[in-house]
Amino acid sequence: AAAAGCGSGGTSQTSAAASTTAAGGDKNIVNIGVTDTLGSLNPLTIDATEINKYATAMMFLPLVELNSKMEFESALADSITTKDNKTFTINLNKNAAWSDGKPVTAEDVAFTVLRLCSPVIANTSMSLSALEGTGEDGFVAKGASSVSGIKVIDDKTLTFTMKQSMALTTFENSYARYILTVPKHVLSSVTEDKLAKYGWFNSPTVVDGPYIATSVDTNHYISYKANEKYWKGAPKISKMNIKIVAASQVYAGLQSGEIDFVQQTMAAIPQEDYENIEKLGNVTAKYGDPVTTQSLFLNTKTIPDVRVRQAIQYAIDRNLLLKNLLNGKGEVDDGFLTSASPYFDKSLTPTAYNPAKAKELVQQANWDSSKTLSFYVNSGDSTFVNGSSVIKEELAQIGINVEIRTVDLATLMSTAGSQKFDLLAVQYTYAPVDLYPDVHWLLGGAGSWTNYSSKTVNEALAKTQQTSDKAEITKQYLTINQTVQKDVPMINTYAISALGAVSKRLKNAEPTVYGSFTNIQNWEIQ
Amino acid sequence: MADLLEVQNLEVTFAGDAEAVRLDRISFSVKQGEFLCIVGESGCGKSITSLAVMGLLPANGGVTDGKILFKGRDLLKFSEKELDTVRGSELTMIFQDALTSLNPVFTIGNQLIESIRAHTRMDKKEAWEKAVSLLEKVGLPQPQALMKKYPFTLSGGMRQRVMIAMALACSPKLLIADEPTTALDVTIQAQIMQLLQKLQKESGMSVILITHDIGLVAQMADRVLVMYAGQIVEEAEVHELFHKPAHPYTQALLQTVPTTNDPPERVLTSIPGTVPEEYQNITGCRFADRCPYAKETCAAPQPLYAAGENHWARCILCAPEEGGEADG
Amino acid sequence: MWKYIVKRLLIAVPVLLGITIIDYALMSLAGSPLDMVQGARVSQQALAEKGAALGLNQPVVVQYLTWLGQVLTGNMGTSIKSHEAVAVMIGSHIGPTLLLMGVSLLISILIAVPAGIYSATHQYKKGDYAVVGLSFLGTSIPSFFLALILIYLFSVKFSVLPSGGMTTLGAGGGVLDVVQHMVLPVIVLVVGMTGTNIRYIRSAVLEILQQDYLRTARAKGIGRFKVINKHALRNALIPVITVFGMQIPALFGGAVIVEQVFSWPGLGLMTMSAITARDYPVIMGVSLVSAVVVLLGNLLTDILYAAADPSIQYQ
Amino acid sequence: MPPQTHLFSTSKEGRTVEKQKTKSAAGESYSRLMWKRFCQHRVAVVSLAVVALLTAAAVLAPLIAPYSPEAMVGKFSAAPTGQFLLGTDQIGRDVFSRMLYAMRVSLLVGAMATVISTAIGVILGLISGYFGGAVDMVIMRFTDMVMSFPYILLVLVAAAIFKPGMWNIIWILGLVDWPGVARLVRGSTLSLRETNFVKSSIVAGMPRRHILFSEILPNTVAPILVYATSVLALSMLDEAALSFLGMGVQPPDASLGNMLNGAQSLTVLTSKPWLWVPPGVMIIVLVTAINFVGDALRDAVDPTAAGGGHFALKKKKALRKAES
Amino acid sequence: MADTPILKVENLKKHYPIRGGIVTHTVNRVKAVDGVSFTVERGTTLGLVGESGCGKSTVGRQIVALEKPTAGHIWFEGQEISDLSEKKLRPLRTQLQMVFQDSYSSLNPRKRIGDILAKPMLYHKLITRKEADAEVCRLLEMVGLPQNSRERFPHEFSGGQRQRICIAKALSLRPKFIVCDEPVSALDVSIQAQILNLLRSLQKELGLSCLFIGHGLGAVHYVSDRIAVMYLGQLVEIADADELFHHPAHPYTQALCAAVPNPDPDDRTPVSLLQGEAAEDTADAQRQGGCPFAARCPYAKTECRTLEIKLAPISAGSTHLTACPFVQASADAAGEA
Ligand SMILES: Nc1ncnc2c1ncn2[C@@H]1O[C@H](COP(=O)(O)OP(=O)(O)OP(=O)(O)O)[C@@H](O)[C@H]1O
Ligand SMILES: Nc1ncnc2c1ncn2[C@@H]1O[C@H](COP(=O)(O)OP(=O)(O)OP(=O)(O)O)[C@@H](O)[C@H]1O
Ligand SMILES: [Mg+2]
Ligand SMILES: [Mg+2]
Repeated sequence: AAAAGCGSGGTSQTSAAASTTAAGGDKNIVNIGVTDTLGSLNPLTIDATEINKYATAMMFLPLVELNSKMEFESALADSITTKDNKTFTINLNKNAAWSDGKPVTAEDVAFTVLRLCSPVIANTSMSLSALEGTGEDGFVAKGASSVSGIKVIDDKTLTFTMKQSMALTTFENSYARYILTVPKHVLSSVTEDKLAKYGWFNSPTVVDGPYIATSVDTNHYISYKANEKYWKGAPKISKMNIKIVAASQVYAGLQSGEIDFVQQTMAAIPQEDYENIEKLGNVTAKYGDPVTTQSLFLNTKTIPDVRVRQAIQYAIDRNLLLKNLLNGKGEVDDGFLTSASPYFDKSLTPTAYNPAKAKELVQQANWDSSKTLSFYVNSGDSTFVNGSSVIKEELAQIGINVEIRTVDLATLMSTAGSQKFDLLAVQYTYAPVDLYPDVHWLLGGAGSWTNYSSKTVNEALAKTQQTSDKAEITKQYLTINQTVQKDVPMINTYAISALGAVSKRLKNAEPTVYGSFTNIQNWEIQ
Repeated sequence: MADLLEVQNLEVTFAGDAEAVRLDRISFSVKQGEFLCIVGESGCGKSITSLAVMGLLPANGGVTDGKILFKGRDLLKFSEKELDTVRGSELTMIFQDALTSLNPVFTIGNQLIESIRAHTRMDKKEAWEKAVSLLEKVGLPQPQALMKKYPFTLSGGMRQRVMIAMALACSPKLLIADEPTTALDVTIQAQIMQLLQKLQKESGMSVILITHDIGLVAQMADRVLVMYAGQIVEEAEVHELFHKPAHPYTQALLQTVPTTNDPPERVLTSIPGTVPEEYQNITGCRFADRCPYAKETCAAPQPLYAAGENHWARCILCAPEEGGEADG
Repeated sequence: MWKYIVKRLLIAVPVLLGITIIDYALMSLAGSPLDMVQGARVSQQALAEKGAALGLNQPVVVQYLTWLGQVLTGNMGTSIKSHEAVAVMIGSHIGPTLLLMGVSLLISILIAVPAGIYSATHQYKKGDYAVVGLSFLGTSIPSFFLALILIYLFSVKFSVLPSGGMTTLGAGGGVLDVVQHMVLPVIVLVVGMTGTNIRYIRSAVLEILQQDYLRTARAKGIGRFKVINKHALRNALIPVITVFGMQIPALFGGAVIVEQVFSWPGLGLMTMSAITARDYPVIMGVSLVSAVVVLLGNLLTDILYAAADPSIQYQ
Repeated sequence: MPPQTHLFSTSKEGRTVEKQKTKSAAGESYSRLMWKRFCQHRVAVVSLAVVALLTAAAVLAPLIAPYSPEAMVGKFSAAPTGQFLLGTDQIGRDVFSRMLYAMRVSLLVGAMATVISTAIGVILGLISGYFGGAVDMVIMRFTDMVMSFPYILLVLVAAAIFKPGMWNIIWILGLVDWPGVARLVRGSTLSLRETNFVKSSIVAGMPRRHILFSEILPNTVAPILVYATSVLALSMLDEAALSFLGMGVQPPDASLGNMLNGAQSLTVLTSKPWLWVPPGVMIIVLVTAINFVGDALRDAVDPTAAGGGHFALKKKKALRKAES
Repeated sequence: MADTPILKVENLKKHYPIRGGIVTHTVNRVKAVDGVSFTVERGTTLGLVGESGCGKSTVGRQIVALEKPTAGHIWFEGQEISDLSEKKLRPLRTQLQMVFQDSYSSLNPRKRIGDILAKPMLYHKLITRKEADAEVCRLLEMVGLPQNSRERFPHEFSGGQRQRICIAKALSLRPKFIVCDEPVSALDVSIQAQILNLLRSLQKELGLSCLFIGHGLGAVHYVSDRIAVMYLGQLVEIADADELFHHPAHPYTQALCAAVPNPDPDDRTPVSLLQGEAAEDTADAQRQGGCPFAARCPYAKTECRTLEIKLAPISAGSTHLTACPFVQASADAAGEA
């Protein structure tokens, strides 16, 4: 089978090239394949999805961006500093300029933040409620002309002041990465109620990023042309497309040359195809850092006995899942961290598979074996749908009955939010550099997904926000993970090393979990 | 008069739920200008005979033996193409149900012209005029307007007359009319029968009229075939048949018809029982089990015996050696 | 005839209303669009305010009436997810869907009519069995599966056709380009539809072949060709129109899977993602438009019907 | 009233009736006749045998299947061997055993969905056709509405309201497929309402429920049966489509649809055929066979369809030969 | 009691609406039956003839209350039945029965003869379950069918046998009045005679009263005491059976009698034909009022199209009624002379 895979890869490489030319294709076009749909290209209605962020950031740069080494790299801002973990000073790049030649100024950033806080636009995903001057809902008063937490110091400098202390990485990761500055001089005349649905963003006239969208279909594709005036240098590739395709088609697209670039977090290639994509002659496959985990949440309200939760953790042979379902491309950890995170501490050994122990715990807890736990799984994640069957079997071994319910992601999310589950698994990416918001949200006591709350965890979490010392933060997260390992409100089933791929005709492009596109202007076709 | 049509030993077989010989070696002939009537009960094979002559048997049926000589040529040996040169021109047919026999989506004119042009070299205009004159000939009012109408706008009688006009389009030598008036009122029936008679007289064509109605036979026929259960049981000239019916079935048939002149005390003779459905399995006389004169010898196959001049009957009572006579 | 059309349109109004009411009721049971927005950085207060702004805190009846009022003024609302006007979204996606389905339907009928007629006129012969067998086979292959096989063969193995999309992005497009992209999805749809169509047409023609008027036509001696191709075919037009009419709803909603597999920029995928995002305005908009198209399709069928069958009068 | 004397000779009557009796004894009852006609379609008979065989295999799955369908008994994604006749799936379950159980689920889904939609359709169709007027109008408009619903919306909503699972799918398909049946039954009822036996029941003063369920309903059974076969076949395909959209039968239960859906990757397609060929072939075979059965059933039920032509032609040729 | 006719029909009308328009409403009416009056005396049979579509069956259907009349009255044994509710009608239902033309569709093909016959009797509690079998056998014997017919299905019988079953079914409820709507038209001549004989004997033996609707004039004559002739929804003539055929008074009746082919090959006198088609003129005739037959009548005068037409005795005191005023007048004149 392997030989056959190679052979077909080889033949298709030549013919793929032929078909590209046959279709009259401009060779200077690059197609990025993604498998998720887009919300919009409006930075002011930005939501939490990766595709939305990256697609928009092609045109409107964030303040900073993570690079492939998980360090923050300047985008618009040269630097972000804080002295008290409360006030953050941002220095914009001196050369940063809009495509119409006007410089990008602190006013632009302040304007953008003001609009992000607008109750009229009502962006709920990008809540700025931590920012001084906003309400609990993260909005300023209707018609406000400034946010008190934002101070424009000069043309290229401004400060953000927070209500409470916040770690610099949290600020950078949750805010600086997601505030995509828009041109005030173009948009200040547009009223707020029009701004959310402003069609201009689908083919903007003024951008500060490397590409300009020319046509958009949020469910199918985005076409860009190069911003010749890009202040970091004109992109070498004149046309760029983001193509939204079915997951099963990524492999076909790569092989036929219809897709040139696949980034790990924007496309979910079916696990089965990994091996074959690696074998393709025309693309380079690259596994990303294991940032995305298959997190299994346990509802501590419906499974209150910690022994049962522990038993579940013992009963699942995670290495078996990793080896067989992921072909070993990933890792097994406990808690929220993976080796991709700078705060990862190797000293925490993952709970080992121990069905005997699990059985014992179940017995100790006097578990009622006639009870059936509901286990919600994302129907779109075919790998874990299989994995869930394995888990069901393993739990049955220790006397816990589970009923699997596969639902679409939206239903899964609303089930999670309403805590109408006993077990629920979903792929969850904890930003390796800043886990605070997610952990805070997931273990935030009654009403959080897990209904779990622990003093130790809460204290440790708070401490992470008061320092910028890496060692200190690492220590606090270790505490959290140890507690989680013991109390088991969630199980990290496995962390996935997702596959990305890039066509061999592309130079300077490399699919990485973070920072794939920071140098997009340097991508080149050989 | 020469025989225009001569049917010899025609056998028709159907396949289906039950394999069945529905026509059992029928022989008869039609002379030039003759008016032949075929009578018999429902299901005895009258329509099958006419369809076989036309080469229009349903898909699951076929002629399995015999000859159909039309003007001396065996129609059974004709290919479908050759048949088409005869059908509709020299040999035409009117069907029982005029309601369903006209194509509902074409105008009367269209269907008439099609018939005309299928066998002549007329151009459209000539054909149109010919069609109009045909409609006139069959006594339909306002033929020009009628040409543009669709069949469903016409009454049953009018439709039947259109059918006749269509059949007459190419001056046929032989017209087969299969119960053309069964679905119509007596008053309309009378109109159509007079029309048929008139046209026959004018053109000298031969007509085969298939009917249930003894009254019609008496009024129209020159010669009569009586069919029963897939066989011809009696054949005679019309006066001969009505005055000296030889076959018990024919006798009964003539007795069963109530008329408006019947005296109140008249009691109809009814033939008990029904026509056997799977009659092909009966070896002997097929009427025997309903026949008041049935005897043992009826179980043997019966040929047609001569019962008079040009008068034949398939009954052992007419057999010469028996010499027996119908005593009823 | 105009009177008839007006009358039919008037009858369609309550049906449309009914459809939208039931749609709305069903949808409100499916959950709130805001459930999907939940996340670590989301403020609950902001969500509540957004809910209020969208009117989600009001009784369903009120929400429905508000929506209806909007629609009556020609405003179908804005998508909750993409903030685009629903009318614009539908407008830009309906074309590709209609193109794909229209072409498939057309090809399917072009295949099914002769195949059905052939099959009917050769009833119970080998050719008939072959046609019927193939048509059953066609209907029985799950479309996503066939799609995958076709992509493997034509895009991956032989690299002759693109595996998805409607145009080569950024390459200017052109008719030929669209045609190339259409081939595979059209094949999948045609294979699925044609089987059913052939069966309908076959049985319709079989029935017509038994009609007395065909016997009359044969008795005229006009030849088998004319009998079949004029008399039978003209009458078969009526059932063909019925088949056509029956497929109109499918024309609209039936291609979700095919559109998804082939990333066809049509309504299917858009509706699908609107549904998963519980994007009410879009779902309602699509439902409304699809209901309108279905009802118009029915009307069109009836008009064609009357055109084909002179005995049907507009009443 | 004393028994009457008659004008007919009873002895002769008796003779005819004797014949009638032998005829009916020879197997001419309606169902026998239908069966006979059905048997003339050889493909259909073979199809029926196939369906019966597969159904039996599905029903007897617990006895036939070598392994439990949910047990992970072998290596993951291993090719067929003597031990695992059709290989193992992505998590080491026996594909053959799973396929047997999958057929069970798929057939059950098809059958139950058909039962539900038929029941709804029959009742609405009967009421609509018999009472006519406003009732008919309302029901038919409602039918129109259901027919023009976006199918996927219904499915998703149902998935949100009910627990996902097999019964959910059965209900969804059942609730979506009935309009066809309703129209069919309505049509038959409309014409049956005008038949003399219904009229004579009215004249005899029989109650309405008798007329609806005892006079009209039995006469619509045959067309319903024919229609039901196509619904059965379609439901199985619909279940597969739902599986594709992730709303099918829930794992670890297997259905043909979700087994096939599990093979939704080009890699599986090209290098692990044992994962898709068995369910794929099975679904095609089942659907095709059921369709063939339905088609033959239609020919057998419909007296206007010329029965057994193929057979007939052969016989005719043989007859011709015998003659010459 | 003895002198109340078993059935009296007065000015019976049935207009069927033709629906249309944008908002569906009645745009026109078919006057299927338009003012028909007659009586049927106890123990007698009234024949009803006329061309197809003239409204004969509609009259029959209204008598057995399958349809409500648009106007007019029907008295059954002195009781008005035309406006009874279905509930009040039910006990009367058994007394008024109908035999339909098409015997095949008159029997539910999915039920055994035994069931078909027994069910209504059981429902009306005329018999108990135990008696059912015996009663069914008795009925079958009465119409000349063997007892084993009980277990068979309708399609196993020939047309004539089926018609007998229909008659047995009608008789099973012990009716006093039977409407026979062309019971023999669909049958073969030889079978027709069987059924006609059966009907006649049953009439005599059971003292049944009958409305016999028929096409075949001979058959109607054979079973009827009196005969009514109908044309386009109206009665044009009514008289004793022999009288009607021997002395047809109305021009339409005359044409009808003349059109019947005479089963005597020696007597081939061409009949004078009626012109035109009734169906075409229906609408016109009904719109204009006057004599419905005027358009086709060879003797029509201008006043025929406007005159109010009424059935009247052909001569004073005669039981022969006709609707043609000129015939009435001439007969009167002849009578006086
Ligand atoms: N297509 C067919 N398949 C099988 N049997 C047939 C077919 N057509 C006719 N028959 C049988 O052939 C016999 C003769 O039929 P035919 O139509 O000739 O009768 P007929 O004398 O014309 O009767 P009618 O007076 O009712 O028209 C009947 O018993 C009939 O059942
Ligand atoms: N339900 C109905 N709706 C509309 N018109 C009807 C209806 N029933 C009968 N008619 C019309 O009423 C007229 C009389 O019909 P009816 O059936 O009483 O005639 P008939 O004398 O019994 O004819 P036939 O001899 O053909 O049975 C016909 O023109 C018919 O078209
Ligand atoms: Mg016939
Ligand atoms: Mg009638």
